[in-house]
Formats: sequence, C-alpha cells, structure tokens
Amino acid sequence: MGYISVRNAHKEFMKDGEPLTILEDINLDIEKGEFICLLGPSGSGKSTLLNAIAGFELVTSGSITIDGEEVKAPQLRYVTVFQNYGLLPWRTVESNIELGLESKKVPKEERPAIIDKYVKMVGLDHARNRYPAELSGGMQQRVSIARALAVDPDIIFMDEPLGALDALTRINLQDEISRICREEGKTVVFVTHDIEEAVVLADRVVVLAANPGCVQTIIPVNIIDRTDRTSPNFVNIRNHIFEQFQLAKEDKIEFYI
Amino acid sequence: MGYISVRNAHKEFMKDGEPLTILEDINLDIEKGEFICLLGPSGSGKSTLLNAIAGFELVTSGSITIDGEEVKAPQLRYVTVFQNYGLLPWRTVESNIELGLESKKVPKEERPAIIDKYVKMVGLDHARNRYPAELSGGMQQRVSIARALAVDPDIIFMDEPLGALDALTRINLQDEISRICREEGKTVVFVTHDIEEAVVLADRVVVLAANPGCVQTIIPVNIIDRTDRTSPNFVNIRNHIFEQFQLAKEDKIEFYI
Amino acid sequence: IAYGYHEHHKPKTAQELKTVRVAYLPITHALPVFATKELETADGPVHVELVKYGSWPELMDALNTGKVDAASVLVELGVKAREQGIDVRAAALGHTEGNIIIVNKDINSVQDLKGKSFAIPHKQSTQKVLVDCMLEQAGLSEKDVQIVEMSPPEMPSALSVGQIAGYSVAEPFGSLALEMGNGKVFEDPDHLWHDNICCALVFNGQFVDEHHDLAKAFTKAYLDAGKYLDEHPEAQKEISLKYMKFKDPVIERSLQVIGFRDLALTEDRYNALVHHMTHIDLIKKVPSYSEFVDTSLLP
Amino acid sequence: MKKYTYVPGSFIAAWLIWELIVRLGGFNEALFPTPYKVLLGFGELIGDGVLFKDIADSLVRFFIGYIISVVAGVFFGLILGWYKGIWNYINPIVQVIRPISPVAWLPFIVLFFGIGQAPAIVIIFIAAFFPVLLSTVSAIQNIDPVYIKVARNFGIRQPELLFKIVLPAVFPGIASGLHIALGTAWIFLVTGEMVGSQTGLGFLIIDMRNNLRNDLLMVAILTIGFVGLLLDWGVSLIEKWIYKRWGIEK
Amino acid sequence: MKKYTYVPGSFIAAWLIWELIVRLGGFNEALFPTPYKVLLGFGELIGDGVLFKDIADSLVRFFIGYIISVVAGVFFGLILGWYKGIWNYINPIVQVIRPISPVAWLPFIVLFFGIGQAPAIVIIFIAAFFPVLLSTVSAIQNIDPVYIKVARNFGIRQPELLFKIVLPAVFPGIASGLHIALGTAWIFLVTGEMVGSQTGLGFLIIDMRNNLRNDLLMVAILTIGFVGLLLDWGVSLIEKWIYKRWGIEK
Ligand SMILES: Nc1ncnc2c1ncn2[C@@H]1O[C@H](COP(=O)(O)OP(=O)(O)OP(=O)(O)O)[C@@H](O)[C@H]1O
Ligand SMILES: Nc1ncnc2c1ncn2[C@@H]1O[C@H](COP(=O)(O)OP(=O)(O)OP(=O)(O)O)[C@@H](O)[C@H]1O
Ligand SMILES: [Mg+2]
Ligand SMILES: [Mg+2]
Repeated sequence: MGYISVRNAHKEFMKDGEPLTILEDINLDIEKGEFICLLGPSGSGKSTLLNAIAGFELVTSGSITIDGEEVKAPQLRYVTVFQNYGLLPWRTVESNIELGLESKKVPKEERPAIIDKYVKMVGLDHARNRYPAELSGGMQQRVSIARALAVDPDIIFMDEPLGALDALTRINLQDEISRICREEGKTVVFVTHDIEEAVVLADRVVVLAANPGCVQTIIPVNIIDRTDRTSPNFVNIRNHIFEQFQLAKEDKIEFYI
Repeated sequence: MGYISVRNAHKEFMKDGEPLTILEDINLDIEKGEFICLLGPSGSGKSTLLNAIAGFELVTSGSITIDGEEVKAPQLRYVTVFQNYGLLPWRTVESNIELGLESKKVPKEERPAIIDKYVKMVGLDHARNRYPAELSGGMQQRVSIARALAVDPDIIFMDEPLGALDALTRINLQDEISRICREEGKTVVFVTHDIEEAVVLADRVVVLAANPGCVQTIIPVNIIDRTDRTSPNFVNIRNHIFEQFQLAKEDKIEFYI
Repeated sequence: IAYGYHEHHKPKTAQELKTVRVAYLPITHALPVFATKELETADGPVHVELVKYGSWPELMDALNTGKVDAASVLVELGVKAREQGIDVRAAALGHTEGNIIIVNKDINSVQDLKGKSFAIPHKQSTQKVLVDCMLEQAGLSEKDVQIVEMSPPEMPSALSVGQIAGYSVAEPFGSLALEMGNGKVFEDPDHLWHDNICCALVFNGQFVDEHHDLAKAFTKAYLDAGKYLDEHPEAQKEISLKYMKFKDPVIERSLQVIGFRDLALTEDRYNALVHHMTHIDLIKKVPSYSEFVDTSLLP
Repeated sequence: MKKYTYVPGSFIAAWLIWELIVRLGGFNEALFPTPYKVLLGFGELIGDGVLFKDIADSLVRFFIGYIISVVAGVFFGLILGWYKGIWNYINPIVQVIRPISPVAWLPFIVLFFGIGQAPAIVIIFIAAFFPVLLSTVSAIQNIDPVYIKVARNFGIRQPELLFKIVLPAVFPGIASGLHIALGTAWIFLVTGEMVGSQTGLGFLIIDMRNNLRNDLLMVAILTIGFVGLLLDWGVSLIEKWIYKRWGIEK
Repeated sequence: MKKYTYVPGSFIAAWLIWELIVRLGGFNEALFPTPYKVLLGFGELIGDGVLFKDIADSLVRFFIGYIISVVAGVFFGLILGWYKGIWNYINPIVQVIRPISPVAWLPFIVLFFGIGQAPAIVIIFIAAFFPVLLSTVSAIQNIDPVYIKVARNFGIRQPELLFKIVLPAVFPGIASGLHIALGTAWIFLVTGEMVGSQTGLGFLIIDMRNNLRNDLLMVAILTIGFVGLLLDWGVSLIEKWIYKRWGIEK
C-alpha cells in the first residue's frame, strides 16, 4: 500500500435527479516524494479525483488513505493550489503567504523569515507588497505556490494550475514547479490536460479515460534533464502518451468538443 | 511583392500620455493560399499586427497592401475569426452563419444551400438550430469558422482562435482547420503562442520577438502528414522553433511572467 | 423603540410637567393655537409646544397615537376617529366661518360647474360638506361634478391653469388665489350651512384622562386666546405673520372672513355637523355629543 | 417542492409575529389592526369590488408611465450612449436630477400636466426614466467591442448596425435596467397616487387613512406588496430568459 | 480637463432651456420661477442660514437612518446568507415588503416610533435596509467557493472564517449594495421629511409649498439634487477603491 492509496474509489453526482457515475473503480498508489500527473480529457473526472484525495469532496464508495489514515476533510498538511489561484485579493503577496502560517500558529516573529524564503524562491521579492490584482496571472500562480509551500506541507495538490496562462509563461512555470517541488521533496499530485506538461513534470503520468472516469494506463517518465523538451527521450515519452491519448480520443470524439 | 505585403510597418500606442512603440519595422510577404502562423510571446504585438493587416487598426507608418491595394478598413473579402468567437448570442448557429451572406446580398433562396454546406463541413449539422450559449467552446469556434468560410473570403485571419479550449479539443480543431483551409485554398494568417499548434498548421511560422514587436525569424514547415504529431520531421521542426523561442525567452525573462 | 423608552423614563422638569404638545397646520384656522402660545407666560399653568404638520392625515396619525396631546384639526376628522373607536375628544372650536369657495372667473352659477373638477382638501372636512350642500341645492350631485382631493397649496395653481373649476378650502388658500388675481369668491358658506363649524381643538383621550387638569388649563388658555383675538383684531395679523409666511395682503384678506368670537362646540352645532356628515355618508355610526365633546374640560 | 413549504411557512411565521405584536403591544385595534381584521378587510374590499378596481387602475397608470419611460429611456439612452460627446454634456444634469425624489416636483407636475391620471403617471415616469436611461447608456458604452468588430468585418452599416448588432447586444443590459426601473416605479406609484389621484392603490391608502380605517390601510399596503412581487416575478422571468439565451451567467 | 468644460457647459445649457420654458410658457412667475429668481432664492436661504441648517439636519437624520440600516442589513444579511435554511423562510416576506413604498407605513411608524426625528429616520432606514440586506445575502450566497475551499484547506474556522475570509470576500458585493441603498435612501429622505418632520430639506419643500414660494421650493429641490450627487460621489470613490483593490472589473 502506497503513501497515498486509492482503493476501488467510486464517485457519483446527482444530475437532473439521477445518479451519474463520474469515477469508476479507481485504484492508485502514490509513493512519498513522487510527482504524479493526472492527465485526461475534459470531464474525465480529474478534478473530482483530486478533490477526493485532498478531502474536499469524499468518494461515494471505496477508500482513500494518506499515510494509512482515511481522508475525511482537507488538512493543512496537504495543501491544494487552485487553477484560479485562490488568492485573497484583499491581502498583499506577503500576507497571502502568511495565511497558512496563521492557522499553523507559527509565532509572529518567525513568520517573516519563512515568508522571505518562499517569496524569493518564486522570484517575487520585488512584488511582495503588491496586491493580487496588480499581478499578472503567472505571478499570481507563483504566490499561490509560495503560499502552499510556506506551510511546509507533506503533499501538494494542483488542479490545472497553469491552465489559464499563455504558452511561454507556462513553460517557465513548469520548469520552476518541477525544480522547487523536487528540491523540497514534496509529494505532488498535479492535474493537467496537456501532454507535454505531464511529461515535463511527472514521475508517473496517470492517464484517465472519460465516461465514466477510469484509469486507462499509468506511464512512468524517466528523464534526466527535464528542462530540455527536445531530447529524444522526452519526445519518445510524449509520443507514447500521445498515442494513448488518441486512443481515448478515437472512440468518443463527440464528447470532447 | 507578395499577395499580402507588409512594408516597414510601425505601430505606436499612447500609454500614460506617451507614445509606445509596439511594432517596429515589420516586413512580411505572404503568398496567395499560404497558411502563415504568427508566433510570439505575450505582448509581442501579434494581435496588433493581425489587426493592422485585417484593417481594424491601421499602422502608424509603413504600408500594408493586399492584392496591391492599401488596407484601409476591414472588408468582407478578408474575414477575421476571433479568440472569443465573436458569435452573436441572439442568433442560432444557422443564423450566425447567415450573417455575412446578408451583407453580401446573397439572395434568400441561395442561402440555405451555402449554410448547409458549411454547417456540415464543421460537423455541426445536429446543432444548427441551437444558440451559442448552448454550445461548448469548441463548437462555438467551429461556428465562427463556418461563418467566416460562408462568405467565401480570400483571406481568413485568426487571432488565437483555440486559446480558450482544452488540449484535446484544440488538437481536434487544429486538424480540422488545417484540413478545411487547405481544401478551400484560403490564405490564412493565424496568431498563436503555442509552438506545436504553429507547426501543425503553418506553411511558414513567423516568430515575433517582443519589446518592441519585431520579426525574429521566419521558419518554413514542410510536413506531409500534418495530423501525425509524432513524426520525426514534425518533432524536428518543433524543436527548432522551440530553440528560437527559448532565445526570445532567455533575455527578457521578467517580461513574460 | 429604545429612544422612545428613554424619553418616557427621564425624570421630568417642571416645564415638561406642564407641557402640552399641540399639532397644527399652518393655516388661519389654527390662529387660536398660535395665540395661546403667544400669550403664554413662564409662570402660567401650561407650556405649549407646537408641532407643525404638512397635511391632515399626518397630523391625525400623531393625535390618534397620542404622540401629540392635542391638535387643531378638522372637526369631521375628530368625529370620524371617534366613530372608529379612537379615543379623541373635542373641547372647543377653532374659529367660526373662515371657509371660502373660489371659482374660476367664467363660472357664474353652480350649473356651470357641470362636467368640471372641483377641489377640496380632504374628504372628512367642512369644505366637502359645503360643496355637497352647494351641489344639492342646485339640484346636482357628485356625479355631475368631479370632486377631487388636492393639497391646498396646489389649488391656486391648478385653478390658474384651468385644471379645476373651483375649490373650497381653509384660509388663507382662498385669499391667495384672489390675491394672485385668479378666481373669484362664489357661494357664501353660511348660506349653504348656517353657522357651519370647521376646525376644533381635539385632545387625545388618554392625555385627558391622565392629565385632566392640564388639559383643562390648556382649554382655558385656548379659549382666552380666542377671546383675545376677537378683542384685538390687530393682533390677529401680527400673530398670523409670525406663524405663516404669506404676504401681508393675503393674510389681511383672509382675516376678514374668519371669526373667533364664539368658540363653543354646542350640542346644536354638533348635531348639525353630524346631520350633514351622515347625510353625505361620511359616517355611519354617530358618536353621541357627550362621547365626542368633553364638557368637563370647559371652564 | 421548495415553494410548497417555504412560502406558507414564511407567511405563517409572519402572521404569528404580527399577532404577538398586537397581543403584547396592547394597541387600540383601530390604530393597529389584527391579522384577522385585515383578512376581513380583504374580504370587504374584494367583496365590494374596490380592491380589484383599484388594482386595475393602478396597473393601467403604472404601465402607461412605465412604458413611456422605457421607450423614452431606451431611445435617448441609445442616442446618448452612442454619441458620447453629447452624453458628456447631459450627464451632469442627469446626475443632479436623479437623486431628487419624484414627489418633490409635484407642484410643477400639477402645473404642467394637470390633475387626474397625469401626476401619478408622470411620477412613475420620472421614477423609471433614470434607471432605464442610465442602464441603456452604460450598456451601449460597454458593448463588447468584438460585436462592433464583427459588424465592421461583415460590412454591416447603419441602420442595420443598430437593429442587427447594437440593439440585441445591449438587450441584456437594458433588461436589467428595466427590472430595476420596474421596482423603483412601483414603489413610487403609491406616492404618485397618494397625491392628486382619485383611484388606485395609492389613493386607497390615502382614502383609508382619511377614513381612519387602519385595517383597510393594511390591506392596501399588503396588496401593493403582492402586486409588486408579481410584477417583479414577471420581469425576472423575461430577464432570465434573455440572460440564458445570451449566455450570460448571473 | 474634462470636467472644466462638461459641467459648466451642461449647466449653462440647462439654464438656457429653463429660461426658454419660462419665456415661451408664459407661466405666472409665482408658479414657475425663473432661474434668476431661484438664484436670488439661493441667496435668500443661504443668507438667513435656513439652507445650511436644513442641509445639516437632513444629513444628520440621513446618516443615522442609513448607518442603522447598513449595520442591521449587513448583520442580518450575513446571518441569513450563511444559513440558507432560514433565509428561505424569510425571503418571501422580504419580497412582499420590499415593493411597498416606505411612506405607506407612516401611520404605523408614528404609532411605533412617535413623531419628531423618528419617522424620517425610520423611512430612510426602511428605504436603505432592503438593498443592503439583499445585496449582502446575495454576496454571501455567491461567494467564490474557492475562498471557502482555501479556508478549509488552511484550517481556518469560525470566527476567523468570518473575519478573515467571508467578510472581506463579500465586501465588494456589500459595497455596491451600500451604493444603491444610499441613492434610494436619499430619495426617500425627502418623502420622509415631508411628513412629520419639522426641519430638513424635505420639510423645506413642504414648507415652501405651503407658503407657495415656488422659487424657494426649486432651491430646495436643486439642493437635494446637489447634495445627493455629492453623497453619491463619495460612495463611488470608496466603491471604486474597493473594486480596484479586489481586482474586480466594472
Ligand atoms: N458538483 C457536481 N455535480 C454534478 N456533476 C459534477 C459535479 N462536479 C463535476 N461534475 C461532473 O463530473 C464530470 C467530471 O468533472 P471533473 O471536473 O472532475 O472533470 P475534469 O476531468 O476535471 O474536467 P476538466 O478538464 O474540464 O476540468 C463532469 O461531467 C462534470 O459535469
Ligand atoms: N489599444 C491599445 N492601447 C494601448 N496599448 C495597447 C493597445 N493594444 C495593445 N496594446 C499594447 O501593445 C502590446 C502588444 O499587444 P498585442 O495585443 O498586440 O500583443 P499580443 O502579442 O497579441 O499578446 P497576447 O499573446 O497577450 O495576445 C501590449 O503591450 C499591449 O499592452
Ligand atoms: Mg477539472
Ligand atoms: Mg493577442
């Protein structure tokens, strides 16, 4: 049994008064320190699965455990980074990063040093007193990542954190996330629908198929220089996933549109 | 001199009371029937250049001609497909497609046949009486493309038409756009910041650098099967452009974030 | 509510103990109230606090709920309240005569009013009774003339632009129109209803019960003031100008048609009133004289 | 399902609180009526036809005033929103007039429009005009530029531009203005009819006050509330439909 | 730059139109005053101190009523918005009461709150209460769920949840409610003071009407417009600041 362990997880939602199965019989084990990408077409239940593991919305049946403990509610040890950043617009960059420290009851005098470390880590030293509305999307997402890291969580969940950014900003942030999370030795579950992103980031890519959501295949990624997106190894894995993805695509074409 | 010919184009905007150069000395020739992608980081003036060629906002100095004629205003012969689709939400799919036919004074009895052709071409036969709000983003963009094609324009301009769609829908639509535009023999100018997209679509990729926007390089793409994104040829060109792009990225890192 | 509660439980000063809150409208009819206030002395038995209102309904709200202790109000409204079971009691009249019927210059007989609009300030009013009498005597009814309720300040302008053919109103709004050169005096109200009564001093019943002596003292001061007015015509104008911002000639003209000599609300007068009120359907249940007029307040 | 329990539950609760106030307050019944007396009052006013006649009169007046203001507001709003130059000169005046209660103008309304139906209609007009005008102007000024671009691209010129593009594009903005205006106008109907009108719900209020019938006064007040609510439902249905069709999230 | 030409231009145009109406209409000056007489009227009322005293009285009353309604509206709005179960039962009552003009309640207001300052304050309160209440409830119910998720994730519980997350998150929604409420309340101030108040701008209107001083009446009306405009400017500055800080496009 892994550090994070999903066993026979089912999830149903009520839709127009009828139950609709969104996740069917998901089984997944994630080791400590692993970087996992959940990849799948829209509606394949990636977010639903992530929310279930993070404790926001529990599964209908089956079990999810982290470190042997049943997941029942979100916890400060497992922090989520949201697609729309989830920053509090009434707080400055610093003060957003401080949010988790307040609940963690970190003494006031220790906070500046922690904030300082992470503000610098995401390269926002010059913007520490600005408000989210004054930042670009990429900068906001950095703040969000810094806020998550600041509470020194065991696991970081990310739900398409780069979905709203333009291609180049994405590339930069992918590299940064990959670097920081590995340096800090975090366990990461990262949702995306972008194949290349998954290859750059993941130790293992979990490909979900839709309707209902289920694990289609799990592909390990062994790349040494993750910043080089043109290496033959990178391209090979990308192509392999691409084919897997095409499979999912072929038989359900109307669905994705 | 090409079919579309941009000569020493400059564009300035007033920003906080001071003129700011957005495009500097752009020179570009596009042949009839060519599919051109404008690729560049955010803020490099891709949209500005496209708008200038399409006649929405004229350049400050320099000249832009199409078919030997100076561009002064948008024309029905050169149709633009917008990122947010620009559909009229109060009209059904059919009626949106009809929009251009009305101005073109196509007789009422001829219109159904034309609409029918393009509705089928973009695979929306089953949704022809629906309203845009009832369609997914991908379907809306198809309508927008059908509307553009219906007036049988000489040139189609597209400004990040797939920017808001998820990865798989994008892939499908890229293939469709590539197929349709080539079948119909249209000249296309397509703005994107996604490298792969540019490779899939373009006959030539024009890479713009930012600050101020200028043409960094123009890369021809010679691929036979454009739907195969894993062929060595495809990957080579992608890698080549990627390197060009990195160049632009390296020296101006703060700018993109 | 907390505010009201506070008000009630503050210890009262000597002046507060003898204060009577009297509501009025700024019209000539309320002159005795103004005079009472003017004649008040610091060591007298009552202290008058005047509360000005813009219209009868608002004034009645305050009187009915006991937020003011007394008011100079249309006697019909008092009777109506009494009919509804609201404890209000009259003590004396405010004036005699003092109403005026004005019509446009092209109206020469009541018949000319047919098909036109005619304004009164309030349904429960002497003015309404007078108009109905006038129509009845001419063989007309409310079907022939459209009776409209209108706030008095609007009447002169409505008349001048021809939207109404005439109006019956408390002074000085009749004189105002005359002074502006619009309209002319029409019927004499006394011919329509001999010895008609209009405004009266009406108390809130609870106040009378709880502060009978004070109410009585105020009634006396009020009647004295009436007498004073009657005896000092020059004071009438002076006091009027102080409480109403109309121009001299308007006030002068209006004082010519009002009397303050006999302010007693006698049983005869009351019976005539309720007779008229029942006749034109203003009330159904007639309060008896003793119910409405509290003679114990009279000196 | 929902409404079957919420609405009755709500009204029963209100009834109980009302009863409680009456019992504990110890007010004279003529001054503060019990719910039961008000129910009888409804019976009385419905029985003699007064209530429905007044509702009908009010509604007629209301719709005349409201529709005139909608037509005028949208018309001027379109012009002023389109020609920003003119609007810049009109705007200061509008901003000064807008905070003034429509009733304040009454003496002048009587002078210009006479008595009878007119004052109430004019007051409703004034009350509804500014919300409609301002929302139309702002809808035009905030029209999504992509629509204008599409129009230019597809060679759509005036007057087609107006009817094919601008009007439909500002429709949702105007609709929400109409919704606000409806509420405001209905609130001022009472005030409008309280002065210089001889029928209608506002007059009923005045009449019942003049007759010191506080039970019937309460009937009139509640009727105004209910009818206002129904009107509001009506417009919001229309508004929702437009929003859905136009794909606007709300 | 803008305001230096627009505002004076606008007022000069209004002046001219007004003059024109006076000249062409041929009204009795006592009924419809000329701009010049109104200007003199301003002088008169400023000279004897009446105008500023009335403005001050109105403002005091206005702010008391407004602030009470803001406090009460936000307080109940927060509770009712959070506990949707209760709101479902309260909502129908609110919807019935909301379309009723605050003035209609007057007889009952006098009964419960007495005379003097109270009725005007209560009327302002009623006018402002519902916009504040409804916008607070809707702000709470439409709070971006991501904030709640963040709070849950970072272990923020009541009462911190309220002060750290909910209140700031609904702030812009409440602010726009306060803005609307301010406008509505100011409009009803006049009506409130026209009945049962002895001072203030609304009373000035009634007093000048009763004295047939239509020139001074116009002074009172315009003053209400100007003061209302200033108040509106004040709130919109605050609102804009909040919107900017919260990053809301408007
Ligand atoms: N609260 C909910 N109630 C009902 N259905 C829901 C709910 N949340 C999600 N769904 C449905 O579950 C399915 C999967 O949703 P989910 O958001 O997990 O997909 P996803 O893979 O994250 O897609 P995307 O890439 O678009 O984010 C969708 O069809 C969605 O409509
Ligand atoms: N109307 C305008 N007024 C002032 N500045 C403008 C205007 N339009 C664009 N700009 C500026 O011109 C620059 C280039 O804008 P443009 O939209 O052409 O970039 P782009 O390459 O299309 O970027 P993106 O990928 O984000 O769409 C930007 O810095 C932008 O701020
Ligand atoms: Mg998702
Ligand atoms: Mg662009």
